[in-house]
Amino acid sequence: MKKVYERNNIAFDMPSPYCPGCGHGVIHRLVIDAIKEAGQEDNTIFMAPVGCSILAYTYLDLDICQPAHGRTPAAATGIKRALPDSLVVLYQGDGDLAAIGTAEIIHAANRGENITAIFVNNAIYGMTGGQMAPTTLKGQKATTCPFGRSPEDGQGYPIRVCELLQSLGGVTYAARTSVHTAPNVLKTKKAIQTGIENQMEKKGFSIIEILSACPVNWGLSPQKSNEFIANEMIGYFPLGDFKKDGKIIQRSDH
Amino acid sequence: MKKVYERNNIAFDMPSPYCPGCGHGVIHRLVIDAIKEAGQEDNTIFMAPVGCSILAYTYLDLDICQPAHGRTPAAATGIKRALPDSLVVLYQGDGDLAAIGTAEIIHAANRGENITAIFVNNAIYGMTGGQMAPTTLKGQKATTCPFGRSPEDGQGYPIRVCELLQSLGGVTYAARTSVHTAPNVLKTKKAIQTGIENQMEKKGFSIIEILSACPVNWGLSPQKSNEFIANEMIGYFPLGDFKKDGKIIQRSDH
Amino acid sequence: MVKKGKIEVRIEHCKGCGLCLTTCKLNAIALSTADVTNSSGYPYVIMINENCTGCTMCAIMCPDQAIDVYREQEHS
Amino acid sequence: MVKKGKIEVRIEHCKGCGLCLTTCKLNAIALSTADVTNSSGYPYVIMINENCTGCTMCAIMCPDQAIDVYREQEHS
Amino acid sequence: MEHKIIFAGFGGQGVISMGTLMAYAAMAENKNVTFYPAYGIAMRGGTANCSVIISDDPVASPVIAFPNILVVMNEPSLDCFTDRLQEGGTLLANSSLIRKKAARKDIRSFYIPVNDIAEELGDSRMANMAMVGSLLKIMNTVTLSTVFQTMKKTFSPKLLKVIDINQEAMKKGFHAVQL
Amino acid sequence: MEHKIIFAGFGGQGVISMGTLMAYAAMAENKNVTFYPAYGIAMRGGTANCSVIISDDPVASPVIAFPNILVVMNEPSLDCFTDRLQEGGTLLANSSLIRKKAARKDIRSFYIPVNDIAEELGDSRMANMAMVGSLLKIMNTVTLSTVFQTMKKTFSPKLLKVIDINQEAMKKGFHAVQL
Amino acid sequence: MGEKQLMKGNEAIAEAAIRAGMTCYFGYPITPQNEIPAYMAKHLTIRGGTFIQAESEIAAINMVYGAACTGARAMTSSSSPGISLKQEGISYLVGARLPAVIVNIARGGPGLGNIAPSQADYFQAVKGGGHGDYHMVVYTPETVQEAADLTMKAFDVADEYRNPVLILGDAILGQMMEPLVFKEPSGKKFDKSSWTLGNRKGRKSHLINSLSLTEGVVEQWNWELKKKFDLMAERELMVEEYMVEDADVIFVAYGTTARICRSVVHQTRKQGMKTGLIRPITVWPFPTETIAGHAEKTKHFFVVEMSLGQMIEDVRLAILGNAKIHFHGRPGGGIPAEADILKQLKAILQS
Amino acid sequence: MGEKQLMKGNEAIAEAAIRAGMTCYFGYPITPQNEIPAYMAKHLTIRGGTFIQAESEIAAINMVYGAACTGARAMTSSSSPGISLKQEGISYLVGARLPAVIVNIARGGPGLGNIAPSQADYFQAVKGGGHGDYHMVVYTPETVQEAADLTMKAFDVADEYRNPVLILGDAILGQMMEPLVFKEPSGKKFDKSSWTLGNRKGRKSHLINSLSLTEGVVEQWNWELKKKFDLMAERELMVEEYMVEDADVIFVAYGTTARICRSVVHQTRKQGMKTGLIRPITVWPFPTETIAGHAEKTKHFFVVEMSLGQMIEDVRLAILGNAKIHFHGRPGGGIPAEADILKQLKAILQS
Ligand SMILES: Cc1ncc(C[n+]2csc(CCOP(=O)(O)OP(=O)(O)O)c2C)c(N)n1
Ligand SMILES: Cc1ncc(C[n+]2csc(CCOP(=O)(O)OP(=O)(O)O)c2C)c(N)n1
Ligand code: SF4
Ligand code: SF4
Ligand code: SF4
Ligand code: SF4
Ligand code: SF4
Ligand code: SF4
Ligand SMILES: [Mg+2]
Ligand SMILES: [Mg+2]
Repeated sequence: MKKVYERNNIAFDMPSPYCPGCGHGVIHRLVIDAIKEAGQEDNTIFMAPVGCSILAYTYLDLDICQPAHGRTPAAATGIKRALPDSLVVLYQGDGDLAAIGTAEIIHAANRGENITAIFVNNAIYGMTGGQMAPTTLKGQKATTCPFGRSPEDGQGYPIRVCELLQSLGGVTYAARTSVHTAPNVLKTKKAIQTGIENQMEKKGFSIIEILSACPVNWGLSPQKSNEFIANEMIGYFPLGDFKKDGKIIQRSDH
Repeated sequence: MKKVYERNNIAFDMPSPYCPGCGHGVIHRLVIDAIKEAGQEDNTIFMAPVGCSILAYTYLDLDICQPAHGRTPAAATGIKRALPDSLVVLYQGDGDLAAIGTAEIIHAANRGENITAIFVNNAIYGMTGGQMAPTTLKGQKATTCPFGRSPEDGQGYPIRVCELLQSLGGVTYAARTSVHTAPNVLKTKKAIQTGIENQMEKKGFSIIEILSACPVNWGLSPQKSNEFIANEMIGYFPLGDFKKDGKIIQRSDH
Repeated sequence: MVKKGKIEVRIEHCKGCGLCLTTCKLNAIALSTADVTNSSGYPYVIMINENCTGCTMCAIMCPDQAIDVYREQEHS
Repeated sequence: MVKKGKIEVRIEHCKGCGLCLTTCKLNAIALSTADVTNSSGYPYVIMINENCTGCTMCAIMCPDQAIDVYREQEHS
Repeated sequence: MEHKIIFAGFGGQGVISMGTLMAYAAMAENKNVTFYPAYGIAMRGGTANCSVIISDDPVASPVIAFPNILVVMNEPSLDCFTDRLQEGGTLLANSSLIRKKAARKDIRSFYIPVNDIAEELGDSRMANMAMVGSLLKIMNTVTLSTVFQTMKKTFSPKLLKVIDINQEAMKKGFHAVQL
Repeated sequence: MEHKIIFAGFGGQGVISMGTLMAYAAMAENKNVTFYPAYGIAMRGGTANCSVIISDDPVASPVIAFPNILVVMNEPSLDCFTDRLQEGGTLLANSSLIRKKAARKDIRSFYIPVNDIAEELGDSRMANMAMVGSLLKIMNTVTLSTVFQTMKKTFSPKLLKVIDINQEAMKKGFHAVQL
Repeated sequence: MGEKQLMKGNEAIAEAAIRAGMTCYFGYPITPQNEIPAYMAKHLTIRGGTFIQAESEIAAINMVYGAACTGARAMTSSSSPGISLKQEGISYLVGARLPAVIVNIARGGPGLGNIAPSQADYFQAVKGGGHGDYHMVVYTPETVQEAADLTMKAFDVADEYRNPVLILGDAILGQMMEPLVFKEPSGKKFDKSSWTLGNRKGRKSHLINSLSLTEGVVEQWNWELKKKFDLMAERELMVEEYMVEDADVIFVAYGTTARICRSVVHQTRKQGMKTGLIRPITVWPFPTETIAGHAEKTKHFFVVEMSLGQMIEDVRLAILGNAKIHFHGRPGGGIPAEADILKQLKAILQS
Repeated sequence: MGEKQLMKGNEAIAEAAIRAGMTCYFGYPITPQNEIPAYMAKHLTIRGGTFIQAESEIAAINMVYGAACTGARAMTSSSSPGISLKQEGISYLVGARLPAVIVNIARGGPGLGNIAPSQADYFQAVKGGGHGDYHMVVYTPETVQEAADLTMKAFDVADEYRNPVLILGDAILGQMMEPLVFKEPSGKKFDKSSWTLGNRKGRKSHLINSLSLTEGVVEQWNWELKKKFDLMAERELMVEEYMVEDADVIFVAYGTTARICRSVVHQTRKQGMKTGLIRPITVWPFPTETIAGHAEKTKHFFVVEMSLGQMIEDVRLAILGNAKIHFHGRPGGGIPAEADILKQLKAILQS
């Protein structure tokens, strides 16, 4: 029999450094698959955030830069401006990108920095042990919203990042996908590939928001976590393209 | 003859602390008129930004809080949560609100903080002597874009703040007005009144973006400056309501 | 019938920006010449005829609250 | 004709999350019991029958790249 | 008297509860006591551990470099921590899940099949309580009755309902050890 | 020798150009020199001022608390700065726009109608250059010809076209002062 | 007197703050202090106060700034990188004369470092990590009990001087559980009506601000601040002297390292070595005189820090060459081992 | 040798940086350093470099972080409040061992303060405003000429040690025009290929990072950093001694206040008073030994700062009680007047 699926050797020979069933593992693989297929292993600079995926460096055999919490888009800007022909891939969590790093992602997007942002929306702060994220759903519990997030009580609405960024001139591509089922994993890969192609074609800023499970901090099994994505998250965070080649594709409003 | 227009004595008996023809002066007056008409002089906390209008305290006889550059929405949040029945009026410039303070305004808006933000968009950093602002128009010159702002060269697109904020759940009202002619001044006043009424009715976050002249740093006479607003700014920054009572009214896209 | 009006300018508050002038449809006001200034060195606004109707537009436009407006009242 | 396939699991890489199981329409795989674990203490995936077609779905879903998939090839 | 105890095992084996229970009980007996958990990313996924110091003197650092008592609930923990046990220290190992023996000869070792004890009571989650029982017997510093009282005070309402079986497990663990 | 000069006037009167020109010329004569502008919000709107120190010794602070020469181009500047002039210091005032005289008796005062001089040349914007001419005469440290050379070097192409009238104004200002 | 409880340092600080009347807490998650915001989210909100998980540390400190303007007792907490981000805000609090309590449960640095305990933020805390001339009282609790006690005190001191106060702990203090008994808060009342914003009702308008472009004004403010700092320095010093009277070697250490040194003192005293401990409880103001007072009769001072040596500079400034100073430090999250200290101590005593 | 030019300090720094091969500048406007970004916007871009007006100071320092990862010479500049905001980023640069040049044209604080010159960011600069154990070489130019020279040097030193370097000036240095002549840059080449990111081509992957959760790793990094700091301290000290040999009173001052003191020395020497000046050109490393070396024969040291007194602590640490230390300071943007210093000096000499 022929090997029809084999591990991507951009990853070191070890399991992912994440908890069992964590979406980061799948997404890491999709990113390195896309990089490999584009033949960019030796030209990629992977920007790790501060979040669980800070551990990417233990797993991925890529040049990696690890900047301060939330500031990855700024550091990526510095890198890309200095090395315009490198492939710069940002990888950020929802706390990193949509809370502390709000200004940095918006302005990098608005400048149309020619980079590709992978935004892992797991609706929680994984690394710090389960605090409310900007994307935590209404009613969802976390250590800092122990009674369930309540926008009406001033805890904020779950932020839809693609919708927020789509109005900015520098954004060429914005899409939301998920990795809760195999078909969605494949769609996510497509989206990541589009983001990377855009960069290679110097089209500007691409962002792929990916709904992803954090079984440990959701207090759910991996399977139940993926069901949570299907049943709860997608309703609020619709999947699909939001902007493509600089054109608005869909919206969702409050 | 009867006095049909008299100065608002919330302002001290002096000219505004701004340059001749500066929009801040007019807008200050509109804000205090709205406060006075709502009978809230003794209940208002005016949040001054870091920008030319930091000098508001020399002019306005109100309780005033002056926080760090860009952080006015955060400080206002602290105040409003501690004193929910006070009238908290933010006043921010485009550098303050849309550059350094991007995260703070977005999250205050998203939390639906029950405050009223007056956003003075003069497409320039006034106080620091004419640097490029997030809202500086394409081709417009400033000390830090001496050859004219060029989004294509990575200097960023002029940010449309109302359009950016309108997708957020906590925003009840977002409108853009201008003070370049008397009728527009009157419309601006209406919008400010709406913003203040919203707050008194506890409807959440309101923002009134006001196109305003900076003759000194634009290098134009006051009259020419107002013509610049009419001929150049409004085309890119369309006037009108963007969100009202939590409903999207209009959009403008890239 | 068009009402009569007038304005009072706080000369020391006026910065001579001229924005009020642009609003006065009746050309009732003008700026003093460059050598006639207030103590800050600014030319200031003066009424140049009797055209004023007290429409308040100039005051609405003034960034420095330098103008008060008066208008004849109807006799009731 | 349905092709035959098989998977190889890197036992030491498997964390027993069970996500691969959810994708296998043919129920070709299962987790080891709690007392049969790898050296990190995780149960791991095993093939439990011959149903596998080498569709790769399980591997696509695995967060830990623990699965390689093989498939019978058409003879050309 | 100073006991420096490290508890270690799988997440889900109740290792933190063992530690806090011991700390509470020691407090009730007016000992100086500190409890120090593993925290942050170390808490995530598979394993868990915590450190408890019970002493007559004020405790210096609550972080234990070299424990004199080591309680391990599974094999990876045995592998990970045994080297750090002080010479002459005491090892308590859950022999239900740990098939091998510690290689060191300079320590006292007790192998207690606490999962089996717990299953005898019909609830394998009681393994940790059985282990606490064994520990109490070996330490001989905090009494079983103090621990029982502590449980009453500190257990949540939900747990209080099953306090009897907890105590039963503890007693069994206590008696399982022959000194 | 140390000249501490403050130049002050309206924005638009070319006060900063006067200061920089003097500083450049002094540099050309190998003096120690510093130029210090008003900056930030103080530059905005109406007024402008700058400080120039020309000295044989290295200059301490470029900020002048008490000038020994004060050049004022309009009345508000006279009002604002005259008190700070050192005893025995020199005042140069633009008498075209300043109608009053300084009250102080412990200073040397020169009233030069530089706007009138400039208008004679048909360009009131030359008032500042006329004032520089007067200043050169009074200071007697930097020569007119050095300044002329400096202008050639430092003027932008646009300004170079009108260099003659600038120099004319300067000469007129120079000769307008009788020592 | 309350009941004895077993609590984490982080939780003790949170509970003490609530008992001290803090009504507004703003924070952003960071290990090893996450129990503070989590506690607030649960307990402060139930008890009627305001908890906000801010979008960042910068937003949090500025929310504190705002709440403090109204007279509310406000607090934020973080750990090293997050505290660095708050430096502008802290400087503003001082400049605007606003009371607030800031907690730093420090971790290994520089950069992202790790989440192990550290004392390498000492300089930042006492010399001023932010810009401009300023000082804050900095408390360095040694036990969970003291963490609770000093937290309560911190609010009084902040209000008394209209100045921020810093509580400087480390991962050990924050994560460790120890028995404690909550004391009654002082109950001191502070009349803030002369400066707070809101509810104006006829009085003159109030201004909270740290800017003036009028020459000399900011300088004048600074001279007034200096008077206040001098007063704080004079009145707020806290220091413990432990077995120092006859000591041949005096340890100087605070917080976690003081615990370790105290234990070494215990052990060595039993062996007949004359050791003692000076423990600054406030590191600003620093017990310069206390230390100086011993520098005549005691020949050796032994500074122990979880850093490359920061407080040692203040010890040097106190001793001014009048005794020998020895140092044991571990940076980047390392914890000094009693055994290593002991070894070094013996070498000193033999020399 | 170049031509003599008249330039603002800010512009001189900008031009010197470009000549030194800096290709990436990132900044955010703030008075009194706005001429630096403005100069870059015009001249750096024309000369092929990258100028970005960042959305904030925090973004700017992190852009520097990124650019430095690629081996590019990168720089940012700001003034006091903006520098406070960069503290986390600075700590990261050190932690990740990245070279960069940071310029602080300081202004009056605390808080927003004013835009007048100040030296009250001394502690922040030399003791570390950010978290964790770290040091940077801190240059304090006195003239526009020196500002240009030290800026060029700063890039070499940053590259040599893979560490950020700070240039600490004040509003006077930034705004003042003075004659200067640009020197040739050193032309030193630094091989960065062993650690920079990008253009991998077959080599092992590189990592720029300051985190490790493995026990002991961050501590180990810190010990290595310490070695580097020690080396920097040993080799990078710069200090000027001016007329100190026979001095009865030695001034200690840097930057703008050194200019003022130098002038006082001039005047007083003419009047027969024996005064001198020690001028630290680097304030970290601090010329401790230089000062200590004079503390035997000179009885009086006179520290002048535009602050409430910060460098004076380092002077005290140098002198260790062996001479009298006098102080004249003006905080919040006040500039010491020669006359006031003179008066105080005379009182000292008469005592
Ligand atoms: C300045 C700063 N603030 C806070 C932290 C603590 N911190 C580490 S990761 C993280 C957020 C993690 O959440 P997210 O970005 O959603 O990533 P995830 O772990 O969920 O993938 C936080 C707040 C930090 N390291 N630095
Ligand atoms: C942290 C910080 N960064 C920068 C500055 C300098 N600064 C003062 S006002 C200002 C922006 C002014 O522009 P804008 O907000 O548009 O207000 P305007 O003056 O145009 O009304 C800046 C950058 C500062 N004071 N603090
Ligand atoms: S904590 Fe959550 S996000 Fe982090 S590795 Fe574990 S499952 Fe993944
Ligand atoms: S600089 Fe511009 S914004 Fe500022 S006061 Fe002057 S005109 Fe107004
Ligand atoms: S009130 Fe109306 S008519 Fe009268 S001067 Fe003003 S604008 Fe003209
Ligand atoms: S608008 Fe006001 S300030 Fe301007 S010229 Fe008219 S009266 Fe004067
Ligand atoms: S390859 Fe397909 S059929 Fe085979 S085990 Fe995996 S999912 Fe099942
Ligand atoms: S998905 Fe991967 S890690 Fe999870 S059980 Fe299957 S093989 Fe193991
Ligand atoms: Mg997350
Ligand atoms: Mg603006």
